[in-house]
Amino acid sequence: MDQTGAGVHPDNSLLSDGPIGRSAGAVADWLTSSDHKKIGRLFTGFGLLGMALVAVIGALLQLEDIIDSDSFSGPTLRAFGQLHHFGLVLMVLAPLTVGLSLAVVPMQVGARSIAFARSAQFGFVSWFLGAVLTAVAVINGGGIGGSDSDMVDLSLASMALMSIGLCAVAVSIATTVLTSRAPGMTMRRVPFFSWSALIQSLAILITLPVLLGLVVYLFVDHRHTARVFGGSEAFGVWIPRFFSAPIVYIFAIPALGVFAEAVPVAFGRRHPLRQVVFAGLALVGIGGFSAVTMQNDFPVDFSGVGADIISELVVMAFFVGLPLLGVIVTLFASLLVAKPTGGPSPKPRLVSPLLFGLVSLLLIALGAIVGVLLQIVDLELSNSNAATGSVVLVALAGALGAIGGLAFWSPKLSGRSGDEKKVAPLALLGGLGTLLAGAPMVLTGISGTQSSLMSTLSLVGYALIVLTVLAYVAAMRSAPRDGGLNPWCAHTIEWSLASPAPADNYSAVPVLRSAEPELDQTSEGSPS
Amino acid sequence: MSHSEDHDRTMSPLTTTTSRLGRMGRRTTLTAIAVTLGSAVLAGCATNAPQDTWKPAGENAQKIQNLQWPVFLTAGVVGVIVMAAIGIIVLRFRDKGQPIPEQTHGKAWLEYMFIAIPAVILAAIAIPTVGLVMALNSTDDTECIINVTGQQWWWEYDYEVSADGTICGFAPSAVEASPIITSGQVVIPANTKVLLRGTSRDVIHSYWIPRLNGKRDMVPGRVHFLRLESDTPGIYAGQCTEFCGLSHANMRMETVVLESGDFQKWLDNELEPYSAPAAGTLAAEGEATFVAQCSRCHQVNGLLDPNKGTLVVSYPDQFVYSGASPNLTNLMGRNTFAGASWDLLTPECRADVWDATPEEFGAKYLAGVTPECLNEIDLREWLRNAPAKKPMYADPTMLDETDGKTRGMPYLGLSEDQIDQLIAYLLERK
Amino acid sequence: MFTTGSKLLLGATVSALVGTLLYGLLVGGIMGTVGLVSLTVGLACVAGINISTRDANVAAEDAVTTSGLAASTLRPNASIWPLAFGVAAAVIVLGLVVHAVVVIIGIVLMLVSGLEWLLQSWSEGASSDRSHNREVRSRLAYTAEMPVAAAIGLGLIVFAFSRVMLGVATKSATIVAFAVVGSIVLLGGALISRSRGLSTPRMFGIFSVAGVVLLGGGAVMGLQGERDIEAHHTTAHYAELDECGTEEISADEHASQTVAGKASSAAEVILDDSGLFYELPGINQKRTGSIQLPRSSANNILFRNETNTPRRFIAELAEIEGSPARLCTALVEEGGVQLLTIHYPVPSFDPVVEESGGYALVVAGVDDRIEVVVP
Amino acid sequence: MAIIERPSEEVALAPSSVPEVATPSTSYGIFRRPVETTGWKSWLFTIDHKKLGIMYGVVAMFFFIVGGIEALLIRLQLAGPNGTVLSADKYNQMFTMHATTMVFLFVMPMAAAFANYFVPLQIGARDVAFPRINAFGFWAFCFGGIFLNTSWFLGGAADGGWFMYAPNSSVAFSPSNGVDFWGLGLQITGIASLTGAINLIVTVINMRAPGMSLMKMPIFTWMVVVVQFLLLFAMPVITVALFMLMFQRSFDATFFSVEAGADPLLWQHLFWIFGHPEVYIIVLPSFGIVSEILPVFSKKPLFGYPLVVFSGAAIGFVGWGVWAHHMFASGLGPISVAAFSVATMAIAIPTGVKIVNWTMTMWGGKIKFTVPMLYAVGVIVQFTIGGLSGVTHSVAPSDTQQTDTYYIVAHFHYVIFGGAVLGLFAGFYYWWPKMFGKMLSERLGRWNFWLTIIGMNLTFGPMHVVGLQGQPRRMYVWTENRAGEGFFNIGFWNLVASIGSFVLALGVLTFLINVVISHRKGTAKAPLDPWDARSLEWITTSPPKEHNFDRIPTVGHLDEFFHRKYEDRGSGDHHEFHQVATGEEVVANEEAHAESHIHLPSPSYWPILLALSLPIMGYGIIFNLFLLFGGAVLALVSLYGWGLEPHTAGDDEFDPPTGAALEVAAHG
Repeated sequence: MDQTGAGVHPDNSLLSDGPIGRSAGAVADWLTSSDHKKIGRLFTGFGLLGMALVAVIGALLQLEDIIDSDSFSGPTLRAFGQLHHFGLVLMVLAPLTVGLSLAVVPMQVGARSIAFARSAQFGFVSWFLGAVLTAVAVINGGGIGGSDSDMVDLSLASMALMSIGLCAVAVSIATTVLTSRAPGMTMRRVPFFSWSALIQSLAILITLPVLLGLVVYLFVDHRHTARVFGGSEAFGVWIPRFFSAPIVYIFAIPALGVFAEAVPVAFGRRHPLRQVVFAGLALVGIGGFSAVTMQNDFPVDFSGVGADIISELVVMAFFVGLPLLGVIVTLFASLLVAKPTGGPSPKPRLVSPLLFGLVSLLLIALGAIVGVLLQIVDLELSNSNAATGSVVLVALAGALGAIGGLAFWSPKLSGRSGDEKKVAPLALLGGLGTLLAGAPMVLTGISGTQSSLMSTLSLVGYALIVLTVLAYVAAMRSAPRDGGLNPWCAHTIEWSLASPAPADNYSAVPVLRSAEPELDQTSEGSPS
Repeated sequence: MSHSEDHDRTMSPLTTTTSRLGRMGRRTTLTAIAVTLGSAVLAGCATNAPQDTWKPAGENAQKIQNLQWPVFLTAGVVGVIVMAAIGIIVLRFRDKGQPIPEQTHGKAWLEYMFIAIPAVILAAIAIPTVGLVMALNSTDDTECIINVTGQQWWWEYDYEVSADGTICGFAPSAVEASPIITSGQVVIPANTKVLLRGTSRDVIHSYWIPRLNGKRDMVPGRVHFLRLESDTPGIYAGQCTEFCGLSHANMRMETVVLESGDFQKWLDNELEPYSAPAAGTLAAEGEATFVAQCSRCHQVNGLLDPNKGTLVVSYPDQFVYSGASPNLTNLMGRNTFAGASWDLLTPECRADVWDATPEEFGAKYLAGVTPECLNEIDLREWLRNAPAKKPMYADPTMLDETDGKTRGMPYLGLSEDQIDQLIAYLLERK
Repeated sequence: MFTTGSKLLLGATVSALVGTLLYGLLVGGIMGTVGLVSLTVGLACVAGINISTRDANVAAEDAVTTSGLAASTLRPNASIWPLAFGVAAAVIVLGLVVHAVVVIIGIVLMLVSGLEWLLQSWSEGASSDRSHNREVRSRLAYTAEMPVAAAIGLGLIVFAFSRVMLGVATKSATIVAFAVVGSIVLLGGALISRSRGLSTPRMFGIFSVAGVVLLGGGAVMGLQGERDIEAHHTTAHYAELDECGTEEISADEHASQTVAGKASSAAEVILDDSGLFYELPGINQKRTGSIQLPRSSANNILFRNETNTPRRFIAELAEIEGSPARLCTALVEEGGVQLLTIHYPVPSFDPVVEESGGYALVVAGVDDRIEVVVP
Repeated sequence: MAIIERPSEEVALAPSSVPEVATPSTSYGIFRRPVETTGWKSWLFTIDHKKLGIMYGVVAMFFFIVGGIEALLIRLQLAGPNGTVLSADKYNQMFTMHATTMVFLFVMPMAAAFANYFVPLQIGARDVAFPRINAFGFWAFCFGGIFLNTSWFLGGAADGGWFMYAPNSSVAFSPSNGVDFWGLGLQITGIASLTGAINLIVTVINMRAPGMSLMKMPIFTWMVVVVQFLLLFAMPVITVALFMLMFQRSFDATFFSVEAGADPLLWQHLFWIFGHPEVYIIVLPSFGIVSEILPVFSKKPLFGYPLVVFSGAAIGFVGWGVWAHHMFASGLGPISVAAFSVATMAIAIPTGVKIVNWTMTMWGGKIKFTVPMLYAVGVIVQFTIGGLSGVTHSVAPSDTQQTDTYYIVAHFHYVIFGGAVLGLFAGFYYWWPKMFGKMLSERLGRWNFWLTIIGMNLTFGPMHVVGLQGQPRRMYVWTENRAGEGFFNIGFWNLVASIGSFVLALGVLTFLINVVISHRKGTAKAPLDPWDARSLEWITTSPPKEHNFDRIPTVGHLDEFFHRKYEDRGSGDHHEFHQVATGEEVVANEEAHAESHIHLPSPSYWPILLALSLPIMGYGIIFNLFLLFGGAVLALVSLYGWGLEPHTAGDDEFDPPTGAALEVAAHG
């Protein structure tokens, strides 16, 4: 990892002598740095690692299905299943999107640092240790229906640790967007991605405290063998809700933001109706409401009484439908850029962020549709593989979106700019992988029959995901460090920074007069 | 004593003029120094100072004397040389308008010489010193062992009975030997190498008979040795020299040296069985008073309780802080009491014993305290109110702080009659 | 009036309100309704605050507000405390499962790192001059930190060193340990003094290694177990338990086989193959029969066992009220020495003493006997 | 750091768009700190080494008088046989407190007074290294001394002798609180000594003027440094011993309980490992003073300066190997006794070197016998007597006859009074014009000197006789039947000694009268360089300004001031010194080149408060544990307040703001 942009703090100079000292100094620097880009990159780095690992676990689970042997013992199977499920959301999607936001948002809003930088730093440590402990606990017999009482407790407590960490980061991000913007950057001028980060942060702040509270109650309940919440069984009843549709959408919001950000860049034009995209992104955040109700299924039973059906439909439409609507609004509102204004219809450059964003958004939409279908009691999908499929689709798609974001901003983060020829196809590869991994589950859920074909497809999908991650990392590692100031001809203020961005971002506070200051430099267009 | 003539010089008057002050100052200084040194030298010639450190009367003290005499002399000579040098400087180098002297920082050869000379002198002193330290500590040729135990504020002695039944090489003529316990005065045979094995019951005390040997601290929990020997019969005075609390000044000791015949008599007398006073005498009443008032702490060997007919054994541990009180079996055989602070003899009788020639001394000492010679004044005062005579922590208000035990003899509230009886009884304890 | 930010929050509030109504009326779960009502109220408050504070929508033209703007805040310095705080949280989590002590450690660590964090943040905000801020911080914190750190550091060293010393089994090994430590210190000193230009990191390294070795050694020794020292089991304790026999009892295993040599004792009692005898220090004479000791004082008697059977030394006292009937040492190995401090309160001719057989020094299992005469 | 300067370079101005969030504030205390330079507050809260030096001197002088009165009472009691002036109990307290007061509350702090005042001046520094610790040290000493002496009114003072041998110091044998007061009081003054030692060592090592190598350092400073190292190593020993005593007495520990198997000799070893270096701690500063004075009035440099330095250091080293010569009669065993006996003789060599070098300094000189010079010569003569009597009891067998007799009392009074106290008086007369700008009267000074010399020889000379005649120390009465007859009878010489002690007291009184008379209004100001002195402290005004030097002098010679006044016009081996400038001219030259930007630390409340907490804790340990906690709280608060307080007061502390403060503020 390079650290030219970070600047070793003089306090660490004691260790900067000799090779051991240097690397020790680098480690110390990464662990103690309050630079939001470093904290963000730590998040995304471990998010990518988690993505590969979770995909491997997913593949193994499918493999087990295919060969249908007892190669895994029951507890191992259970542990893998839960690691896969929790991991997809809290160890893959959450760190990737939150980390990306952390790394990018302050630059985007023209701030010199993240608000509550040390709180964010603590957030990372807390999330990381929580994730490690959760994994350890689940593997050693913790988690839902775990055999080892202590490990069940540990998995609960470390899950709390993770949520505390994510909340701390969310506070930092939301505060940064709300209060640390550069002069001239009114809320209207906030870039789409920062907006999506704000929405996600607020949604996390609505959602995770509920999880935290629940976990604490469960912990006390379980630890001291009270039965207020139902003890060990309640774990399985309550906790998985936080890793299912529609709550899971909120972790994917920044992926939508990446898409919204990439579209105007691809077209090289200003967005004509920013507020609509804003509204669309905001709608997805409503998914978090269902967490507050501590409920994730809002079933609609079409076989029931008419009035009931309507009332059930209304509720379902609000809690599950609106997030889906948000995804769709974001998609179409973003595409407004493509609408010809006088001249010929503009042609987009098919840059990798756009591809990643588009693939991601489409798959999220697919997942969200499945999520809506799950609510229809008549389809009897709610407890089937389709539910898992929906989560897999949304989570992996969101992660792909975040990878797109990483590819987009990598010149500012690491100074590298990936070879488009290598990176752009990965969007399609990843998209295919996600589809193959998730869709078969949905299909088997709908059909109600398990087939080894489907499992094989899933297995291939997971394998493709692993491949995508590895290929992406390899592509970025091999990229030269001369990323260029603004290789994408992007519009927002962060592209005025050097690549990679210096530790304190802006040496002087930037002043904005439009939403697309960088575009102002190149085109004659008037500020919106 | 080459400087004794300095004594004749008068001190310089202080009223001389300023210009003369320097010269007179020199003389005054010289005089003061000469007086000091001279007095140190002359101290050996003083008469009748019972604790004179320069009048050895035993082999050990003599050895010390032989060593310290030349050391004092050397020190005196060195002192005179320094004073003389200062005198010359004061005379020769005062500011008489001479030019500013050379700013010399010293001469190496001179400096080395001034290091070398004292080093040689000290080496010359060191060698015999080390030799004598070793010699004084040799205990191999011991002929007599006496245990001595210090406590606030007196000394207790017990004579060890050796395996062959003798005490200091003397076999008792009439009875089987048993340990003799005494206090205040320790009686040793002349020409015998006596070893004191000393310890303490409470705080650190120091045993010192200046004319017989240097001093040695007696430390609780430890046993220290001190050699005493003399060929001249007589009484040799000493004083506790390690500060041992309130009545440190009143903790004294005397060593009595007796010719072997006299020592044999003393020994036999000490071991004589107890003889109760004749019934109906004042002394017999005194015995009852003693048993009632004194025997809790004071042991009289062989004393039987007149009422019960059982042996009276004192238990001072229960009443006295240090856990012992003087054994009074042969009180009148020694002529001091209360830590050798007061005499049982009247001044005249005391002088008679102390000034006796070595030949006559034995007989005079063995005569003990006769009723005519008894110093009743001090003994009565003592019996009347001991703490008033010798400061002791025997104050009843202090009992709490000392676990209900007194240190030293408490005020007993004896009536004058009781005191009469006790004195009559004690007079027979010989 | 309504900026985009306010609109977001207002919209969220309205949505939450709608959700509350829908959920409350149509689904009716109490928990959920309560949650959504709270959410509505909370969002409404945030939206209200946001509107009233004009939502920080700073205009580019407003030059005055530019200074003092949060956007201009410098990134805070690197800090170890958030890391420590996070680790502390994890320690607490682990401790909840493992052991209460770990929780306490975690809480202490969390308090300390939290305080340090606060302190650092506060000091960095004190002014825009970082060196001045550092001075402020050190002034505030060193007063508490230095003594505490010194105490902890010293405590660790002392503790570790004591563990090492306790872990070493015998007296000779103790000497070896001290010699090793001494020569290491000496060598280190020589090394440091040899090269003048020893760099700070190298010094740091040397001391770190030394510290790690010491603490590691302490930890290892501490885990390995301490040497048992129960020298106090050599006196009245046994006698009260009536355990002054020849057989070995449990306390003997722990007893130290050596005493620090008393420079001066009242007597030395020796048991060899020829029997029991005593020597008075300073008088080189084997003595048997009886020994004369002063009453009412602390008599230190050394016992040396020169036979090859472990032996127990006993001082027979009389049955006197308030004092034990006998004192004894632990079993003394061959060549071992032990000490008894004996206080005789009454003379040996006392009838009580004579009835109970008189004072004596004996060795369990040996017929010889040294009578003690206390005049 | 003594000279507190704000970072001298301007704080780099941030780019114009980087706004300052806040401006640095200079004060973190809650209260306005004291900034007065006149009035009682300026003394109470000062951290100026000169003011503290003077206060050390005044308080030490007070305790000298207290200790002197105790001595006079002792001599009154012993003037005749069976004295009744004091009871045995009071007498024991008296000699215990006399020794304790004289050693810990007079000689040591008086030496500290000189060290405090003159070490920074002699090395060309503006203050000591840690000025506030310096102030704390003084107040700890002051309060410790007062604490110790309040025992007289709270149930009686310590009565175990200044050596406080165990087990006589245990509660059983000394049931009053006196020993507790003694132990705690010495702990408190010990803290003062330790902090002072560290302070002066750091000062001398780090803050010497440019060009002043160690071998160009004035000899007084050298001796002070040796003493501080001795203190640094000796104080922890006595501290440990005193802690053990405190636990023995207050918390039922058994360190010295024989019944629990302890050995009382432990205390003696601990005490004398401290106690013997203490002798050199007491006497070496005076040696330094004498070594300063002799060259000045002989117009010659100190003969064999390096040798005097090294013999001082050698005394400092060997002084650690001779403690057991105080214990020759304690029953150590012949080998130890022989070894310590020889070691003790060895220490006579460096001591002898000093005397010889002093003598040789005067030899061939151009000597003016002023009062300081008289005292310096007095030191040589009187200390020689003390030293030689010391040699007589380095011979261990001889010592067993003399130890714990009045011969020892005579010996160490010749060493301490003749060596240390006369040296201090020499220092008073020599440095008085420097400290106060007024001369002490030479005429009264000569009265003072002769009365003191005659008084001390009359007092302590006879004690040699009395001691060799076998009179032990620490006896509240002596009796006639042990006094002997003839010329050397104990009674006569005791009477002479008692008379002498009053002559001595008269001498000290003369000094006090001299001080009062010299400071009457209207007496002339002292000349700037009244003695034609040689060292750095004279290159400034009298009394020195608050910042000592207008310009930090650059040093090229051992006797810098002399070499600025005199020039060697000789050639080759021939030297001829001619005066080229007067002292006034040298000082004027320095003033003409005064440095600007001198920042001095400001006064503070905290040192005195922290020091005050110590006796409170002491009373707490003795009387009530709640008081102990109260004191501890005060100590903590003071420590924290101290830590928070910046070295230099901010401009807002002054009312109205002063120039100096503004200057500081400009940097802040």
